[in-house]
Formats: sequence, C-alpha cells, structure tokens
Amino acid sequence: MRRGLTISGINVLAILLMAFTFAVWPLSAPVMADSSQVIDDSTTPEILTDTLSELSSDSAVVSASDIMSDKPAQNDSVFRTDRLNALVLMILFSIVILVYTKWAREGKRLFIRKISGLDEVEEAVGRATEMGKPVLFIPGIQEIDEIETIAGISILGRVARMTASYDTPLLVPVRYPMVLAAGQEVVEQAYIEAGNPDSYNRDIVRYVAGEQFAFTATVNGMMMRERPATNIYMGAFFAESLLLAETGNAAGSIQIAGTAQPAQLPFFVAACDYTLMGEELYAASAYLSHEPLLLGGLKGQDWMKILLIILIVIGIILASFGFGDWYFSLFESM
Amino acid sequence: MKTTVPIIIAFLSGFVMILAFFVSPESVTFGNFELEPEVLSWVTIVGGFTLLLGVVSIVRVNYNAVKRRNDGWVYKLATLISVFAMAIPAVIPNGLSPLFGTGPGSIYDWLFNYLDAPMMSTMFAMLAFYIASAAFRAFRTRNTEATLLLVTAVLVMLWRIPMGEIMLKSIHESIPGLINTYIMNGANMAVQRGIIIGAALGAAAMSLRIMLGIERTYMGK
Amino acid sequence: MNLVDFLQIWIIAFFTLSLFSFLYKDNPFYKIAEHIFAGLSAGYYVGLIWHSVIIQQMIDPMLNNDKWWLVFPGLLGVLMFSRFSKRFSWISRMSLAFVMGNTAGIFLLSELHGKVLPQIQSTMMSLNPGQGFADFLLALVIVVGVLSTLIYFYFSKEHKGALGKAAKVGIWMIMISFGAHFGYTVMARISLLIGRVQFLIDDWCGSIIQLF
Amino acid sequence: MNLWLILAYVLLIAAGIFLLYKAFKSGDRRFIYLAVAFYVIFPVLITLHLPIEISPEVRQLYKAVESLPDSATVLLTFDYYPSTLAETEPMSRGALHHLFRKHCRIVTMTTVPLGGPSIAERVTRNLAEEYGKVYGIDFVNLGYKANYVAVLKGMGSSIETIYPTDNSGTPLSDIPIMKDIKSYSDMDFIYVVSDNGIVDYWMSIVNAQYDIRVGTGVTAVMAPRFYAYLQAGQMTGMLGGMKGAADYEMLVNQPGTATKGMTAQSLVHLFIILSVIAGNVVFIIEKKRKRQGAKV
Repeated sequence: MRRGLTISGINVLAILLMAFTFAVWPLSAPVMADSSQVIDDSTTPEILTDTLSELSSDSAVVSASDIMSDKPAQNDSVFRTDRLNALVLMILFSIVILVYTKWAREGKRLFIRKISGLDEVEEAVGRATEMGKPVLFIPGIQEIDEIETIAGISILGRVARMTASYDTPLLVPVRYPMVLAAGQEVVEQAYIEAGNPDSYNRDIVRYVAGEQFAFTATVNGMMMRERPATNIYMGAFFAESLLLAETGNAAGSIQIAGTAQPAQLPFFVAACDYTLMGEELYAASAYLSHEPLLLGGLKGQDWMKILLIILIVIGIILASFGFGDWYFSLFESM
Repeated sequence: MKTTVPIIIAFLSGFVMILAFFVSPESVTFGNFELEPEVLSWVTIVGGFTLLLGVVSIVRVNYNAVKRRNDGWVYKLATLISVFAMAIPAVIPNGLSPLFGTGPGSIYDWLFNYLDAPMMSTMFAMLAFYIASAAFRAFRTRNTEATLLLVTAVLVMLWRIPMGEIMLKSIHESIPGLINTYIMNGANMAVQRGIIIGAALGAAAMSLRIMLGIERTYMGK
Repeated sequence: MNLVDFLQIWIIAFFTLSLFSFLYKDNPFYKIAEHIFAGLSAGYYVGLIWHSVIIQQMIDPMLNNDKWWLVFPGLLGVLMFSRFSKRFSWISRMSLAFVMGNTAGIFLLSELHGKVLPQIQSTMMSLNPGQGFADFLLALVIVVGVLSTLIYFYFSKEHKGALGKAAKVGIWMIMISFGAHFGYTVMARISLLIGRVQFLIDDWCGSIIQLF
Repeated sequence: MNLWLILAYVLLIAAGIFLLYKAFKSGDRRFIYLAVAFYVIFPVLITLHLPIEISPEVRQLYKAVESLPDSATVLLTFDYYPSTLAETEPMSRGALHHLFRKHCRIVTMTTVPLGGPSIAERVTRNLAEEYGKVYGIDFVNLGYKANYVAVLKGMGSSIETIYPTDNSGTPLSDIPIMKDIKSYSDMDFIYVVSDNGIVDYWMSIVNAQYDIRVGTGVTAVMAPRFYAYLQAGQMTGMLGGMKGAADYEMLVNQPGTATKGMTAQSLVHLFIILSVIAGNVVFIIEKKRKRQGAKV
C-alpha cells in the first residue's frame, strides 16, 4: 500500500500549503520589507525548485542583518525572524529527503556501501550449517512500530533466506504479537523464495510473552538448551543486551549484534564478535531491502551530513583566523 | 477514507506546530482559544488514553490464559488480581473514604510505595550481579577496538570512585583531570555529538515522512 | 517502631528477597512476585489516567471553564479502543495520526533547530595553535572526533583511501566513547543494587534488631 | 585508621579473590554473584569515609542554582521511574535542600507515568516539612500529564492549559504560587532529574526555544551522552549517577544515601576491574597455549 501515493499527489499539496502559509503570513507583517537573503539555488535538485523559488522570493525575505541583530521584539512582527535559520534548514532538509525518496522509488540506482557486518552474518550462518546447529535471531524487544524492529525484521528476511537454502534450523523468539505476525510472514516468504518451503514451519518464529526479564530468562534458557552456533541480535535492546550476549558467549556461540541504543552498544561490542552500531543497522536494512523509504532517507541524511561537515570546516577555518562572528550567528538557535 | 483521512489529520496536527514555531503566539490566539497549547493539551489527553490500551491488553491476555487454564495460570491470576486491587480503589472518589482515590494514605498510594516501587527497584538492582559476571566472562581484548573500549572503561570506572581517584592521583596528580578533559569532554563528547547529529537527522526525516503521509508504519501498514 | 511500620518493612523485604532469589534459580516466589509487580504497574496507570487526564484535564475544564471543545480529544481517545476490534481498528488510526503527526511536527523543527544547529555551531572551534597547547589539543580532539564520527556513519561511499582512514579514526574514537559509556553503566547498575541493600540492611535488619 | 577495619577489608579482598578463583574453576557464575553481594553488603554495614573530589559539571550546576536570586522560581522535575530511585532520589533531595534553603519557589512536575507523581509528592512533602514550607505558597506539585513532548512544548505558552489543576485536583487559579507563573518565561531555572530520554527534549525543545537555563541530574547510564550538550552550553551543569548525587550532597552539606553508597561503589568497581583483568590474563594465556599447541 505504501506505493499507492506518490510525491506528486498529496505530498506536493501539503508542501504547497506549507509554502503558501509561510509566504502569506510574513507579508502581513510590517517589518518585512527589504530582501537580500536568498537560498543558494545551485544546491537544489530540480524537482521542487518551483516550491523553493516561491519560498525564497516571498517568505525568506529578511536581510542578513535582521538575523544577526539581537532578538527582534516578538510583538513587532508576526513572523519570528530569529528563527529564519531553522526555516531555511527545514526546507532544505525536506527537499533533499523528498527528492532522494522520489529517486529511490523511481528505481534510480542509489549507491550504499556494503556494511561489513553483513558479510559476517553470512559467514556465521555458514558456520552454523557446518556444525549442524541452529541459528538464533532476535529482532529486538520493542513493538513493530519501532524503526529498529522494522530494520531487524528486514535483516531477518535475509538471514532466513540463507538458513532456508542451507537447510539450517532457525529460531526466532519475539516479544509482541505484531512482531510475531510480521516475522512469520517474512520468514515464510524467504523459505518460499529460497525454494525450500517444506522446511518452513510456523514454530520458527515463536512468541515468548512477558516482562522484559522474563523474556530474557526464557531466551537464555533456549540458548543453553539448544546451543545455537550463531546468535544474531538486530533491533532495539535495553538492559537485557548484556544478559543475552553474556549467555551466548558462555554457550560458545558466534554473536553478531546491531542496535541503535547507544547505552547498550558497549556491551554488544565487548561481548559479540561483530556489532552494527546505530545508523549502520538502518543502513544494513536499507542495503538489503532496497525499500525506497529507507534508502531515500539514508541518502538524504548522507547528503545533509556532507553539507554539515562543510559548514563546520568553514566555521573552523574562520574561527582559527579569529573572525566569522557573522557566520556563527547564522547557526544561533537561542 | 481509511488512510487518507488519518494522513490529513497527521499533516494538519503537525503543521500547527510548525506554524506556531515561526509565528508569535498572539497571532494564533482566537479569544479564549489559544491554538498551540490547546492542540497540545488535546494531544496529552489522547496520549493518556494510549496508556490505557496497554492495560486493556494485559487484562485480556491474562484473562484468556486463566480461562483456558494455560501453564502457570495461577500466576496470571495474580497479575489480574493485582491490576484490579490497584485500579478499583483508585477510581472511587476519595470523598467516601481516605482509603480511596490516589492521595497519601490511600490503598493505591500504599500499594505503590510498599509493593510496586520496591519491586521495580529490585528488578533493576539484579543487573548489578549480571554486569559483574558478564565483565568476568565476556569482555575480552579480542581486537584493537575491544581493547580500546576496555582500557577506557577501566580508567573511567577507577576515576568515578573515590578509592580509584586516590589511586590514579598516586600515579600522577593530573590524571583524573586529564580523564575528565580529554576522555569525557574530548573524545566521548565529540562522538556523542556526531551520534546526536546523525540521530537528529534521522528523527527529522522520520517526522517529515510521517507528516507527509509517506511513512505509515504506525498505522499498521 | 510500631507494628504497622514493622509489617510494611517486612512486606517490602519479602518481595525484594523473592525477586533476588532468581539469582540462585528460577522459583515460584520469584514468579509470583514478578506477576504481582506486572499487575500493579498496569493498575497504577488506571488510577493515574483516571485522575490526571480524564478528570483533571477533560471533565473539570469542561464543567468549570466552558471548554466544551475538549469533547473532541476525549472522543479521539475513546476511538483508540477500536483497535481491539478487527473490523473497526482502522478508526483508531485517526487518533494515532493526530498524536503522531503532532509529535512529528514538533520534532521536525526541534531536532534541526534544537540539536543540529547548536551542536554544529559549538563544533566550530578555533584550531589556532596560538591559543595555548591544552586548548588547542582539546579543540583538535573534538573536531577530529565529530568529523570522523560523522564520516564513519556516511554510507554513500566505500570506506577506502582518505575516507577509510578517517572512518578508522572514527571507530577508535567511538570505542573510547563506548568505553566511557561502559564504565558509567557499570556504575549505574551497581548504584541500584546499593540502594536495595541499604534498605535491607538499614531498615529490615534494623527492624529485626529492634525486636530484641 | 582502625586496625580491625583494615583487617576486615583485607579479609574481604581475600574472600573476593577466592570466589573469583572458584568461579574460574567451576564456571558457575553464582560465585561472582556472591562476591558482589559481599562487596555491597559489607561497606553498607561499615562505611569508610572517603574524600570525594567534586566533578566540575556538578559544581557548575551548584553554582548556577547558588547564583539564582532569592525567591526565584524553579521548575524541578521528577522524570524518573522507581527502578532508578537509588540514583535519582538523592539528586532530588539534594536539589530540594538547596532550593528550599535559598527560599526559591518550587514548581514540581513529572512526565513519567509509572510512579512519577507519587514519588514527587512523597519526596517534596517530606523535605518541605523539614524546612517548614507550605504547600501552595512555597511549592506546588503539578503531577503527571501524558505525552511528554506535547507537555514540554505546551508549558511554553500556557501551563494552565496543559495542567488545569495540580496533582490533587485543585484548580491552578486557586493556588497562590501559580498566580504569576504562567509559562517558562516566568521561571528562572529548570532542574531536571531524570532517568530516561526525555532529557534530550528539555534541551532541544525547552532550552532552545524558550531561552531558559536547564540543569540536570541524570542516571550514569545516560550521563556520557550529555557532555555534548554541556559543551555546547545547552545544559547548565549535570549530576551523573550516584557519584554526581554524592558530590551534590557534599556541596549542600547534607550527606545522604549517595555519599554512603560510595564505599560500596568503590569496592564493587575494583572487584569488576580485577575480574576483567583476571579474565583477560587467562584469555591471553590460553590463546598462547593454543598457538603453541598448533606448532607442536
């Protein structure tokens, strides 16, 4: 269903509405008169230039001196000129993300580097096959609406395809019914695609309900009983990360983890053989699934990162030579 | 209808916030009705109901387990009884008796302070044991990265305790200060900043997609 | 110490020890405590939402301040429960969309305005060696740390050549930061245990001593 | 120092090494659990008084509060779950000691549904009694409202719309202290004590958009992350974990549970460091042996 609406539909309408409001609102304010601040058009991809030019000619009509002056008294104008930098950033950001998402949907080839952890996953599944022992996969302990869980499920699809083609047993304990449904669907699909639907059974993905630590205790028991050769943790993990990784370590399994929870990453790094950190998890799932939303978002964010790096480097150079106060004030947020 | 209306609602409700960010509060006040805080208070009200959804789920799951006499149904029954023991006295107005309601001295308050809170603290206190045994068994200097991590961890653990601080100082007076400046406020700070910026971009992208109705995972799509 | 205090302390101690008994092995005491705990927490929400949301935020203002429009959020809230029906669960999307959209609207700006802008602004540090060695070194560590972390999480190019070297520095920096995280987390977990032991020793053992 | 005390601690260390050895031999982690229990229980019984060096970010927060004018208005939050009471409650108590002593007007609130309002009531009333402060005049508990992002944002334009009443249901218009506190602009400082991700939003939403200083007390799990906000000036001082709480207790001269806990904290840290080192020595020796075995 996600492909039902395209950017040309309701989204453009929404952007136009936004643009219109920001174009009309400040016009009613007496302060906005002179104009000089223009958004750099050269960095703008062509698709939404219309919207942008509409914005840059009407709403962003504040001189640079306005931005730098002390906080403009809020009562004077309806539009808060001290927040113009946020507006520019937001519009630029939106355009970049939307354009990349559109390109991703059109099937344009967008390059993402291979995440090295994914090779490790393949190797680890291979090892489990050699040893004739199962692979354990946990897609985190959060609901399906958490993007980390979604990323975990999409990596599960890939792992399931490997285990299906090697005929290696797979165990996937989950904590929520919704995750159960999604996981079963993905795994079944993988077994069909790998041409081994007979090996699929519904117990591969199993529901282990309960409180956080009750879930962990059950999974730990599973590890000690079934002695999986490979444990893969991909998704949102919290305090249980350490318990899982330690038990897996004690059971002698190869372990690969991925999470965006910064507080849990150190434990995975210390106790697992390979760890996907933070955004690497999303990148891995985008790489595998080629889901336009993930891919477009990732590429858009990459573009922004380069822009930010350039802005920072310019700032550092200016600061090192002792000038550039006007430049720093462009980034003032308070 | 089933998807378009929610998308329009999501857009408008987000758009109000963006609008309110850029304009002065007076320009979005209509008599008694201040647009921004009013919409936000609506959100907090709806958010409150969301919490109740979880309670209904718990009751349903446990009730079914008890009805079917599943494994360990006695425990589920204990959960059910606890839910009602906490909830029923709380919703009765405390005008009838100080035992009702949620104020000091009520059953609700007592159950929280003497059962729920200590148990919740204990659940997390157990992690101390796990972390110690994990440190002992799992943390190995298997490569450069893990070594770097462990060395920093040991330094920080020493630096954060009075005994360790004395030890570090006995090696050289300035070591605790150096850890604070170059590890915590230097390397650690810089990495956290990089992560914060990356995560902020990710969250903003997600928000944009939700507002524009491109991202519909939350609708179960 | 009166009898009520004494009993209260013993109840807390009983459940605390029941939960700790899990460390030895799983047992019925742990299970019953865990399930009671789950139930009480759920029950807590009911009392809380009933008073602080339904009565204080909706019913009172509607009756006393003529805020009749608060009927709408109430309705949206009730519609949430349509989730439990297969046929009508789509109705709950309206309420969810309202909340999600609003949060998204706040985040879209606050993440860019309140995080990205100030964070990049404060990274623009002077790398002029004239400012004294200590300051220069710190600024260098920070600048290298931020840029190499951003580069490590850049996915549009293979990590080869100069980019690869920067990413390598990035991963070392990240490991140092994770080490600090690790040390702090150990500290946190132990603190929580200390809290419980303080209760067991000071209050519970104290109450036993008072018996004699 | 007392000779018996030294002897006791030497015995304790010996016991720890013995248990570590047993754990190695048998591979049973319960020996480690036992050692940890020893190292926590013993110092709680017999506390050593160790000198505490105060961290700069704690001093920064203390100074920020200290420099507030008398009878300044401070928003103090109880954004934590009961699970982290051991770390966070001493912070709240330290903050309340400091603020009550300075005769600040205190508005408390919580964004944590499980326990937040009950903890806030218990802790504030307890200390208010000690300082003879009156509810409604010197302090007020706003209680809990759902969806914290909206709560934080909404209080920026109108507290009364988000919180029509205080925690116990009294309309805000009937509470004297709230007469001239309508939004963040009527407050001088925000003191956040929290154990979850909400702290980020106190910076990115409230500090950035409403230009009010925010100081925080956070659990140690979260503390390393916030150095980025401290350096950027978005956060004014921070208490990190039980050590931060102990530092603050020292500064306000009210040693409490956090200060007392520092001895146990020290011993367990040392034990963990010892076990990490021992584990790695064994690991390296085994690796060498394997390599030699391969050669033969």
